[in-house]
Amino acid sequence: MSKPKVAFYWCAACGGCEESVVDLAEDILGVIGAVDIVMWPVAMDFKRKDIEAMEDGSITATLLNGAIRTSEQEEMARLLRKKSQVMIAYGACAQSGGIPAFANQFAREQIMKYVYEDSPTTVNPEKTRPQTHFEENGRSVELPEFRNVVRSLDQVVDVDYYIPGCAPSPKVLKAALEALLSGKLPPKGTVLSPDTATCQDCSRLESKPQDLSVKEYRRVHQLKLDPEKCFLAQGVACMGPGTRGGCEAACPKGNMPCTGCYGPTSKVIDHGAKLMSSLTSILEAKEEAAIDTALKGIPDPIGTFYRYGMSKCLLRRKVNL
Amino acid sequence: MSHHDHEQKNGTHGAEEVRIGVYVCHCGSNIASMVDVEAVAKFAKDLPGVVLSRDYKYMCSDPGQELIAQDIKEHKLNRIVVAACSPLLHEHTFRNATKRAGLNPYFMHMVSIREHASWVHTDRAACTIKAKEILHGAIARVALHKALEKAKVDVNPAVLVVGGGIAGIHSALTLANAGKKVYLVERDATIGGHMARFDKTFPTMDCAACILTPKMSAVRSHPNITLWTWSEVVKVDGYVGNFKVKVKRNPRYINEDLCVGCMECIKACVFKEPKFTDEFNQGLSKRKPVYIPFPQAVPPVVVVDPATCLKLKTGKCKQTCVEACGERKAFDFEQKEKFEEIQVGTVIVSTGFKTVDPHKLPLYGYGIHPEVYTALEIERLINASGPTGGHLVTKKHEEPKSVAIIHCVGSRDEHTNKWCSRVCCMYSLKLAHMIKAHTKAQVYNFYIDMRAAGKGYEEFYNRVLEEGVNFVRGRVAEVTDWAMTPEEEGRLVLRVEDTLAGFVRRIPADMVILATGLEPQPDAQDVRRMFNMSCSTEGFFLERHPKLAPVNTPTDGIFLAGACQGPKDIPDTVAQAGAAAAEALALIDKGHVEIEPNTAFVVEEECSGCKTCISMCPYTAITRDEVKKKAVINPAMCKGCGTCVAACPSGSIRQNLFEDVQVLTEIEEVLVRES
Amino acid sequence: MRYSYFPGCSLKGTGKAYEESLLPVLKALDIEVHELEDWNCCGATAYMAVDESAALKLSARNLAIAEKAKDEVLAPCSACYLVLRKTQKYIQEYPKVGGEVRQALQNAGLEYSGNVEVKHPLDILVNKVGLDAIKKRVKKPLTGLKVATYYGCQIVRPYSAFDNQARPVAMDKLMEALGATVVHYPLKTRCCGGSLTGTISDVGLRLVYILLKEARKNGADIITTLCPLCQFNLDAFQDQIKSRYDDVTTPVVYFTQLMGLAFGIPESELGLKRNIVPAEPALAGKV
Amino acid sequence: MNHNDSKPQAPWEPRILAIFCNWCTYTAADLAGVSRMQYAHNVRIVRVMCSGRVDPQFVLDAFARGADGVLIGGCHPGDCHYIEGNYKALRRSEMLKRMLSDMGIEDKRYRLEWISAAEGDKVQRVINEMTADVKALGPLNLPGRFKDWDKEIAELEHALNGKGGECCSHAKEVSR
Repeated sequence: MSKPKVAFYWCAACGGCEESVVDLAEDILGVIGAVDIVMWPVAMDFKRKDIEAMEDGSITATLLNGAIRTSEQEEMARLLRKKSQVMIAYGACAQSGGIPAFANQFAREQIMKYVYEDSPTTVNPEKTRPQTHFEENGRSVELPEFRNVVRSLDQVVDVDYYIPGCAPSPKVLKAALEALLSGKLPPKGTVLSPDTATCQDCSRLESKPQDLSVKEYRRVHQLKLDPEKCFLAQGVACMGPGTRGGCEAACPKGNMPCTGCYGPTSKVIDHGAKLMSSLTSILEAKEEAAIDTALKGIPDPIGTFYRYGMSKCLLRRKVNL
Repeated sequence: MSHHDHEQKNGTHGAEEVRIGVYVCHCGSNIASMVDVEAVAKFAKDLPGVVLSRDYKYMCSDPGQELIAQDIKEHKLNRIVVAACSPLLHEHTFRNATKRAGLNPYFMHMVSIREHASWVHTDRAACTIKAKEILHGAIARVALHKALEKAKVDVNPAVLVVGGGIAGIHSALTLANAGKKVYLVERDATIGGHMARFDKTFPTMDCAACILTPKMSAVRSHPNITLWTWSEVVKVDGYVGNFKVKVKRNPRYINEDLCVGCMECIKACVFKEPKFTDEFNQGLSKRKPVYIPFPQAVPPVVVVDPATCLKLKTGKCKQTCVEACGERKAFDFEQKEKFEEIQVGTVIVSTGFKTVDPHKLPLYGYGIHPEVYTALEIERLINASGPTGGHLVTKKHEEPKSVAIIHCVGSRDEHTNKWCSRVCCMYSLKLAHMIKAHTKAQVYNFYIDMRAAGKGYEEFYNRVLEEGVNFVRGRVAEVTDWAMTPEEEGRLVLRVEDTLAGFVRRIPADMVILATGLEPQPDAQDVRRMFNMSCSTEGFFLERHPKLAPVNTPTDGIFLAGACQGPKDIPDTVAQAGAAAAEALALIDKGHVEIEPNTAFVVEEECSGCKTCISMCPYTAITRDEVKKKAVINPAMCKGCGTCVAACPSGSIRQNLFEDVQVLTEIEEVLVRES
Repeated sequence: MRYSYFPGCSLKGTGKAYEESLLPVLKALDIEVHELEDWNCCGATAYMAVDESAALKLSARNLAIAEKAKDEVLAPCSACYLVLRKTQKYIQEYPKVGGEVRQALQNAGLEYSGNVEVKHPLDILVNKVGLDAIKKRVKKPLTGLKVATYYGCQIVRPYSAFDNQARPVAMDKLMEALGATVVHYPLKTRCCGGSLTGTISDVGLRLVYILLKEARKNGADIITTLCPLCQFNLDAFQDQIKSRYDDVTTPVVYFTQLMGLAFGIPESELGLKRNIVPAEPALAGKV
Repeated sequence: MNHNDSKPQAPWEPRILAIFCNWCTYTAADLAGVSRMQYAHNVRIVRVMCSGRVDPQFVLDAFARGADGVLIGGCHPGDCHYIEGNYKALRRSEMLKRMLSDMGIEDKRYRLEWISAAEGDKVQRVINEMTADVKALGPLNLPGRFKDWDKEIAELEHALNGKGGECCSHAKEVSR
């Protein structure tokens, strides 16, 4: 019998997720040995028509990374969904929009205008804009539509599982693939990473006082970071307490606070709101002015609390665009 | 809503089919006049899970409650929604009705369509729609309710009374006489507090000692009372019914059980003459390093002052005291401070007050002119067992020809304390009366307002007026020794605007008495923290409710008695001490406390042990299990505010009756527009 | 130590003796003072009573200049001391006043941020230099000289904080440090008559009389004060008082003059000759 | 059940969600009722034990579910029945306000008020003020906006496989 078919695909993302597959190092050989990879943009040259040619459901699993920003990405997502038994949102962008979803704070026109006219490095006196359809002496070119909203994968197609992270750690990926290949699959919709917050894996946790109250938040460049002490105890906003584990506190190990790329735990419906709630609750200040001062160190709340999850914010997008 | 929540929702009622009964109350015409109750009931019928929906004239009436009970049995209802008046009014009524019918009371949810709808609107159509929407929220919510039990916590019958003034003494005795175990902890070497220093008590003028000392010795001899003087509470853990208290017992250098209070050692002390400040007599007399605060002290046991005792200071002393003690061997210079751990169910805090330090008001010349006294000093001077054997004389041992009493020293004063100390007017009258009785002196009272509000107080004021005591209405500007006339020479002069006569007067006096006000104890804030109470802006302990819970504190099982809660005279103090004892007794005799189940709990497998919640809880109900490295909430200490739930960054804390999914569902459904 | 010295009008006029004795005493204690450049009226009494806002602005101008100089201000005259401190307080505590004053200063190209302290020499000497340092400097202790210390009203009330308002003691301690005997004097802070001596002399002179009489009664050889107006009132009308009431003649000198004498600074350099009631007899043999 | 499906109600009336603490503001609302103080009928009150229980998620969810305004009520500072729950509410609220305006929701649509059990009149005043403010701002109608935003994917799906309507979790979500 033939080996299970696996597809990787790359939508609105930096490419790190594609690379992260390679982070499996020698384990990659195990994977390659165990499966037929039918698509892997970063490594192999398969074409869309190859996929279209396949029967529906003939791909065992697709691991799709990146957010859905263009019509083309959306089409590919739908196509792969049709051809796959299991659709996995791979990485923060596919799971919840990721960095690209910051664009949800701007209207399409704002973005276009900046990119093709206003950005300092752009020289475009005719103010030419890309067209979705272009014809010249009988031949026509189609460009994908640039959407108004950046979406997570599950806002476009039905998703079976999520592998979180920016990018997912090899350990998480390996565990997911093993589950997949062994057929021992958790209930649909599960995020394939531990459902407890990162603090649990963080070596700094014990240095966090029981009765922590933060005088004021400060940004990482404003102080010399203690390499052992809990970041919150140093007055640095760390998303660890509200962010799903699985990375083994990689960033804190590198003396940087957690920024929340593994997304919320299963009982949280809005990552940013929850993070904000806990980080502000532990302040010391008791009246408006003092509280505002204490929060000066978080100048961009959206960028801080929704760094990887704008698409999954209950408001989804800046509402008045 | 995200798929996670779908899980949760299904999780909450799982297999069992939800069968909701809905009851819309007319409340006579209170609701029905502004809400189309029939329409609302009809609307509810079609909502998911609803098997029965009625409107009824008076749901809270017996037949109304009976209706619910019957329906539960007949129609196998497992959820009840009542739309009527405010749940704050009748929630318990309908919970009980539900319970009587054998259904867990927390499957009943109540919403107000009276206070929040029919009574505040005039547009019947709009009001009816609002009622429907409120009800919709309740119906969706109740489906997610869970069976809950009130936790019962046994109440340890032992009581801790902190402070051995008249308040502590009275509540301790009341409890002990009721057969309860009492620990009475007093910081001083003797109990009795301020009252033991007084000579007489207003307005009846019975002698303080005569009424207090019997109670003091009763405390000592009572089999149910463990008395620890020279001791302080240093740590309090636990919660109502189960407090764990640590008491520090300072070394007295005397074995209390062996000392019989014969005072031979005091006579024998190497210091032939007393030469150290006698605190009990307000420094108006001297004592020796080994002393007994006052003759009727309880316990009648001497105490050695390490600061002045040669043996303890230098190690070199003939120790004639030990010789005098002889066979009794009560002395123990090796004594160290020791700690006692006790378990009690309730605590009565009666730590008393301090009087204002008149040095704060130099214009009255206290500490500058020797003939300026505090009222408490005069209490000692005029007291038969005091330093002058009860003779009121100046430092030159002359009887004063004129005595001035200045009211409101450190009371009703922007510069010191704004509040009225409540007792000064009356004790000033008392002193005036006694000075009249003891001497031929002219007595002047300088007052702002006379406050004689109490049983027999105004009458006492009149009596003192008739005795010829002078009353000058005006705030004294200064007490000076600057004599303008020969008559003033060598005496003190009070400069005051007589606001009734309307001019400034100079009134000479040989003794000036400052009626110093009452203040919180200097360490009130520490005590407050230790017992998890709060303080008013003045710094006195705050009662739970000024009228309806005057001896309760925000912390269950901890009660207040006496002036630590605010300035109080003896009658009020004793009354409050009795009330506090009764509150404690009520808890003890019930045997257990029931704790509302709307408490928070940690879902262990979801908790990352991040500690965020711990600092959220003002009741220290949340601790960290250092083995599992997870947070744990003690349901008995949790008061159910839910602050930790909202703060938990991973959503691992839930609050019974207010789970995220329950509140969110209610929010979502009340926002669905009905037509 | 370094200070901006704000003499005010008195120390250049009726109170010249105060300046003449203050400066050498400070010098003797190595306290550097620089007269505030282009200072103006402190805004005292009459002006303050007639037009408070204008007075405050006038006063604040001095503070603004002092702030530039970056030294604390030394204001020996009680009135100056009081008004400058009052101005500071008002600017700080009443935003409206503060705004107006700052605006006025701006128009004059000045600014005042509130970072300048106004100090009285007595405060500096007792609390900063310290009595021990002063004792060390004493060459001719004033042994046997019975002194009544008279503070007047403005130095302690209402804006001063360095001494007990009802019963100041700083000058008493200072005099004892100089070897003098301080007599009991309950009228330390009682009114000197102020401008009443000039306007309603019946009242003014009676107040002065009371002060002198009490000093005499308590056996004072001499009264010492720290306020130019007090010194003037107590010193200037003693012959009138003698004729109106009785003979309570007592010399009245500045505390700095007594310090100077104790430090061994020649009498001639301490402005003693300016006294109307000569102090020399009282001092004779004691210094 | 989504109100956008229900026939348009004219004139439009704002929908305000209020979350009141049990001890002060909810009691104050009862007092307003007992004192028969008339106020705008646009508010739906949800009871929690303490303003400290109010999770910012509740506020965002309320907006996402069609609230045009959200009002939180708690005890005055220092008067919290649970000692300091209301301070936590205030801290969250300060940041929430910034986040909401960053997300394009007008300030007047969210309000935190301290209303003691004795201030029935304040309940009346605040609710009337807020209703007027929100009326002036017009509908927020996020469910409607979500639907509009999702048109672009609905269209594509239609083009791709001739099926109209709801394909993805969010489309479903919108139509709950």
